[in-house]
Amino acid sequence: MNELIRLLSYMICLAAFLGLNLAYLGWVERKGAGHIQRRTGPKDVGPYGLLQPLADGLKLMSKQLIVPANADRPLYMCAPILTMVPAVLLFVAIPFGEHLVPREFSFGLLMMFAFASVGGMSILIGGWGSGNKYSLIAGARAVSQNVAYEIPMLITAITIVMITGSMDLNEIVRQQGGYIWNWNVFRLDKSILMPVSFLVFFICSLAETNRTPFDMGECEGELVAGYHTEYGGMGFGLFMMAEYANLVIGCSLTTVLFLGGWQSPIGIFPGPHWFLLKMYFLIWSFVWIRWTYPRTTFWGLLNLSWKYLIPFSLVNLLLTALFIKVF
Amino acid sequence: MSGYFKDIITGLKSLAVGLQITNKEFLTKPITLLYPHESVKMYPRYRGHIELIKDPETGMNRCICCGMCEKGCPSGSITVKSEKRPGVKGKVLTAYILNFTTCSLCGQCVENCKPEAIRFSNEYNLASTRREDYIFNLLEKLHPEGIPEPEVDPELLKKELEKEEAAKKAAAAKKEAAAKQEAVKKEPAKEGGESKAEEKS
Amino acid sequence: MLTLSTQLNTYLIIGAILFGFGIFGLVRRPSLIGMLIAVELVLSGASINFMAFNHFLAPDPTVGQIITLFIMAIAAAEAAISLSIVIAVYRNYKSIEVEDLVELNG
Amino acid sequence: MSSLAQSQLRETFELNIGPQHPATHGVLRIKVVMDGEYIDRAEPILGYIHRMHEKMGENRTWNQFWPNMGRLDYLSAMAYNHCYAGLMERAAGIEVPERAEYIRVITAELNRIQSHLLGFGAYIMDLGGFTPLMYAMDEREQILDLLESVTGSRLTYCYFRFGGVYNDIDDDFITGTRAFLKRFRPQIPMYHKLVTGNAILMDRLIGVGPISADMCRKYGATGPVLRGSGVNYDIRRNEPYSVYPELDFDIPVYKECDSMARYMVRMDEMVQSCRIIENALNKLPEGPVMAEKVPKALKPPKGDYHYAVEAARGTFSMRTVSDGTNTSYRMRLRSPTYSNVSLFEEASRGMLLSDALAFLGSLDPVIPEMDR
Amino acid sequence: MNPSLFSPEGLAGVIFLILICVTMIGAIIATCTKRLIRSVSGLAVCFLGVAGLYYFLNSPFVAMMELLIYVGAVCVTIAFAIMLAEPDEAKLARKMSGLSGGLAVVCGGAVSFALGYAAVNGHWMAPATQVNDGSLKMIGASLLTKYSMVFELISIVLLAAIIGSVALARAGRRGN
Amino acid sequence: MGTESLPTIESAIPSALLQFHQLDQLRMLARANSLWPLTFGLACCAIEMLSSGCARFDLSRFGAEVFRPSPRQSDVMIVAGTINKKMLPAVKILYDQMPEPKWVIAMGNCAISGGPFAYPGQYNVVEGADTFLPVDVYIPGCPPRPEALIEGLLELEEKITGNRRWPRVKPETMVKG
Amino acid sequence: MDRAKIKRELENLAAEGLPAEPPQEETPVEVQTEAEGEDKAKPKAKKDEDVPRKNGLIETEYAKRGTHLDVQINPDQVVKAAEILDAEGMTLEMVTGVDWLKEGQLEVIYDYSYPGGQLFRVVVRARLDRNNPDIPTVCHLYGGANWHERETWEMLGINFVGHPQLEHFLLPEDADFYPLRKDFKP
Repeated sequence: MNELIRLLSYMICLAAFLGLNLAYLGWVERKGAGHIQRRTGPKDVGPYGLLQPLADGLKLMSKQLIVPANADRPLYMCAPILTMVPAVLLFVAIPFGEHLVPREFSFGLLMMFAFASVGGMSILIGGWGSGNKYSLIAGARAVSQNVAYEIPMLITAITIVMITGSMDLNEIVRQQGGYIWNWNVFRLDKSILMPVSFLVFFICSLAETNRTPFDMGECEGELVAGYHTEYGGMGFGLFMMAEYANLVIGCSLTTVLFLGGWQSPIGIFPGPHWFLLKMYFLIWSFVWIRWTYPRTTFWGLLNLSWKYLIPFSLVNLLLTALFIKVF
Repeated sequence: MSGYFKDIITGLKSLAVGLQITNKEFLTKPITLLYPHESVKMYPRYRGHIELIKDPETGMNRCICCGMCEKGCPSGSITVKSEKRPGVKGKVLTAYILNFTTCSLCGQCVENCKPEAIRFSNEYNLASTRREDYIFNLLEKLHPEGIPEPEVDPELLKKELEKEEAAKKAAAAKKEAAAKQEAVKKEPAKEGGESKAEEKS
Repeated sequence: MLTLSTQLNTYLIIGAILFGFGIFGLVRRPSLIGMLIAVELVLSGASINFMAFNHFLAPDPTVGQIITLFIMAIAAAEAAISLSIVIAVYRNYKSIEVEDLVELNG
Repeated sequence: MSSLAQSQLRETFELNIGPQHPATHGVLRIKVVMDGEYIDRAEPILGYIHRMHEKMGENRTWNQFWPNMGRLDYLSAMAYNHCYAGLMERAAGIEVPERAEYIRVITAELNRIQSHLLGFGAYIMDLGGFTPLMYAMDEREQILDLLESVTGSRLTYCYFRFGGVYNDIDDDFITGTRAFLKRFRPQIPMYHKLVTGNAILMDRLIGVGPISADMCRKYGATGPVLRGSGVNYDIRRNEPYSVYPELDFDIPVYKECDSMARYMVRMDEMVQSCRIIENALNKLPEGPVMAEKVPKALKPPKGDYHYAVEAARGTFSMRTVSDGTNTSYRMRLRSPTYSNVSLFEEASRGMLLSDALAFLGSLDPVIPEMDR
Repeated sequence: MNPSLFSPEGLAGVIFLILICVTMIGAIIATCTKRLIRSVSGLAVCFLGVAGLYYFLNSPFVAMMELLIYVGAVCVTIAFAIMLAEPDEAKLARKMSGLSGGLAVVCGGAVSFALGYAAVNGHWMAPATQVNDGSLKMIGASLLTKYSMVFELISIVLLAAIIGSVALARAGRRGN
Repeated sequence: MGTESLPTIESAIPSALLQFHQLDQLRMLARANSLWPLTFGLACCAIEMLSSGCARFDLSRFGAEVFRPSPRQSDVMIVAGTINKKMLPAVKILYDQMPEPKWVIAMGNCAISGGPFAYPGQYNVVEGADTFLPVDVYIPGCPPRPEALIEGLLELEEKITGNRRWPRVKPETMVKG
Repeated sequence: MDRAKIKRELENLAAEGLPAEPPQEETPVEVQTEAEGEDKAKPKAKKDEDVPRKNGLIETEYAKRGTHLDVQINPDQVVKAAEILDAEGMTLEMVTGVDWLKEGQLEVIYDYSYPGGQLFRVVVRARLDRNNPDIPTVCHLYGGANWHERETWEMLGINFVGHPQLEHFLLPEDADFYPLRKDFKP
């Protein structure tokens, strides 16, 4: 029974954390974009525009729901929810602190990838269900991009698994304890390519979350608004929230795998604050990148994956194996 | 192979440079002008919709109702209504209607205005929920508290009255002359003659 | 009812039903892709059986899992191959209906 | 294989881009027949903003046609003003005072910078980067402030008149322009650092949308499109009008023929425009800004007249047929984008959709000017 | 015998029931809908349920792999196939005659009944002696020792599949 | 519709319990502060619309910078430019595709009345967006300054919520000195 | 680009297109140099009567009229003229038309210019019967002519024979009027 109460309280906390994140990451993005672009961003709705997400949320909820005439109704209705579910589910496995993890899974890492791929399927369904050519193309693009970048991402993750010998996220973090050079990014003793490997993983998570410069799924220039072109109101809101949820998860995963999770860089005071600090720094860098670069093309994206990321991650895998065997 | 790595390095470097620039901009202060709270002053030449100029001496408009603005306007946005008042020199402007919704702010009217009676206003932030709000009567806009009556020049009035008298006499004489010919001519012709006389006065 | 998860028969029956659905779809579906979907159902029905026996009866608890993984690999390979077949067939015949493919014979 | 296999091999589908689509800079519609991700045929469909400018030329007096010149290519309205002024001055034989010509050149070149800035920003926005647009628009606002202080409008200028300009420039404008040039010059290297050198952008632009010089000739393409194909043709130099022959500037020409070349031509033209403005400001003579004895109701002699200027997007020329009255008998406007975009259909064949849109952006179309 | 509904075991039982429902509903959608894209969605749902069943069988690794491979790869692949080929759904629906439907019901019913009968009436051997601890270690060890042949076979099959599918797709393109 | 005969929910429940009015106001306030415009530029005014989204004027301060390219996700359609007869059906479709509640702002003289292009005997210009759309706010000018567009948005907010939160600006002219 | 050659060839072309009747007082070739620009009024005075201009070549002064050569030829010769100019590397800037209602004619105007270093502009005109406005297309030579011709067809109703796609372009698809014709009333 205690276990149940613990789980329940975790769920409530997670929901609050998640809700705040999903709402205010949008605000961070708009505000950040504003300041990067020499303007102020949301400002007049509440102090510093802090009530902006609430206004947006309320408005989206009170919008009329239109199902386009040539949409596949059940699929159209299901897709936003299906996108949201795995994204939210994955929060269960993320270790925010040593003891602050809802459920320790011995296959946490694998679970991340498994549920992420479910999210891809729902984007496809949404794109198809809209009954719009743009959505269909964008959905197909988004998913094939996800599939393409899963390869280097998985390989890089496997490197980490080889180093730590575990798929348990908390265990992976635990092994990076001590000082900053124990973090996996700087584990040059395991493979000299580790920083590069971090970069590869970072780029992959950019692509997996469909962020600029890899936002093939919703590239405005070509495909109007991508796979959610036909979604209005809360359907669209859910897609946006799922995007931010995926963003948080991607950054958390990068933090856990490479930046030592809740471990502190100076060896003392490990705790969730470190985790959040690192995660939000990564999220900020996502925002920063989004408002700096133009978008690649679909072929540029596949090129990058096949020409650079996959070779690098493979070489890194081999090197790591070699290092572990030799030393 | 070296080209491969060179590509990567130059590419990453270019990306880093971009990040640097945006970071610098992020840290500088935004240039946004917080419009409803603060605002810029318009340049003297700013072209808002046109308005009549209040003559500082007389407190009236300077329009002589020549209709040049009306004629010159490419899209026919201006309607000048005027009438002749007894004892006032020239015509008196009764309404200067500008349909701002068709105006293109080209300045033909201002340019064509000989007495410099109109100019561009500085109204730059018009917005309303009604379309009719933009059919301005510039005269009313000039005198929001009520259109003042033009001053009556007593001498001119006297002269005009005399003239009118003379005209009436002439008309009466004509009438008599016409009455003589009544046998020949018919009624409508007379009426037409009368209306012509009225128009002339 | 709540202890169903601890009984072998539950799993076996689920597997059987899935298998049955697979066969049903296989017969009923007129198109290649529909048949492919049915085949996936058949395979997963079989996998469930393997896993169930593995859990409840097998002396070596890994054998069933390995066979299931093997089936998964087969299924993935099968899906990839059939995707390319479908594309190739569709390119050439503008149809993926089984009846229209009789021309493959000659 | 049976004979069935040979027929209907290609699988195409139709995509309708526009008339409201972010990539088409307005209301251009492109009917695209796609073969997978490749374009089989991309046919631009115009007319969604056709505003009867040519018909209006026949209905309005010469003077009343002025506002239309600001609304054709609203981004380089000054050049269009210039063309109309030049045309009617040629037709009616009006001599323009030199100061007025200098003012025309200064404002037109400021306008050109403004247009290229927006073109640059909007182009990068097409390619997915929003921030450069904001920076470019910031600089553009400075220019708009300057021009607004002289002309009174921000965009659709109606500043030139037959025989001169509407009103003189003042010292504030001159100092303001100098200050702007000083501020703007270092911005261009910054754009190059932020945008041009960016690996992603180079990947998207280099080698995309090649147009040969001969193709430009066949389609009558002009402006940065032609100069990006290695042809050194600029009306300001080849067919000198106004006081351009007295000013010191270069014509940027790139031989690569791709989108990057066209983009670079625009960027370099901004630098050259800065040079022209500085030069013109230095040479600015004193004197009147309106010719004397310009009749209010212009009645040019019978005949047809032609005048061409270099607008921001290429050669803008007007041909008018006068029958000696105070309205035009026929007013023909030759807009540069019309010809530039007409080669899109042929050039985009076999391109990827994303490349084609990058290519379309590099033509820098302004739709109302195409549709007229 | 029966655990209370609110004990962890009871909740687990409820979840198990839900999973069975999910699997069955998924299977029904997968086989009975007319539009193929819906049946793929159904297939994905069905696999979600099956993955849950695997989890109950104390093999989370296989469950995760089920999600990763079946939902993330196989279903997506099939969906792509549907998108590329776009079968004429209305035509398909018309073609499904009552005869083949009946035949299908008979076939499917017979097979599942036979299997189910065998399952219920089968005299299965004694319970397993060795307990599955659900860790990856055992699988990994046996995959690389006892069943290394299987491991090799998987890799060969996958390699063959990659080469084969590329070749097939290429061959189709050459037709142009 | 027979609503008079049936007791409404409001009347059935004590009004102190359910403050529908206030809820409604909150909803309206949210809507007014999150007006997402449709990316829909037609002509000259579109450039001013773009300008007003940019650094100097910055629509994002009012939460209105989220220019959505898809009508399904936008709340307000800013008709910025001339509508002609060929474009008319497209504008109609776009408007119909927007989910309720939706608003229309006619920006610029062309959108209000056809502007300088509407002369007697013209053949191609639709004389005003309000001939076929329910226009909520008119912003005159050719083109209007970005401030006017902001003013228009504030006007729309006032229309939605019923009161104005922002000060009104009186135009001033720069005095040269 | 050879100016003299172009002039010669166009002259020949215009002369070919002249009707067989004996030449009238005004010679088909009028050469005006800059010095003679003053008395341009004289030949124009003749044209003031509503007599359609005869085929022929006029060398106009650029500073006054904006073109160098102004040649009027028969409608069936425009392709030949385009060939001549194409061979010399000229570009077709625009195609347009004028409706001469009083004379019952439609005029098609081709504006050519030289995109190289030298300044050279040529106008080729052809007059058509208003009731039967057919003229061959030059699309196959100049791709850019496609849109210009299509627009001219749409606006003035000039039928370009052989044009690949004479459909509505700027106007709505159901438009059944030619707005730039002088007798157009909406």
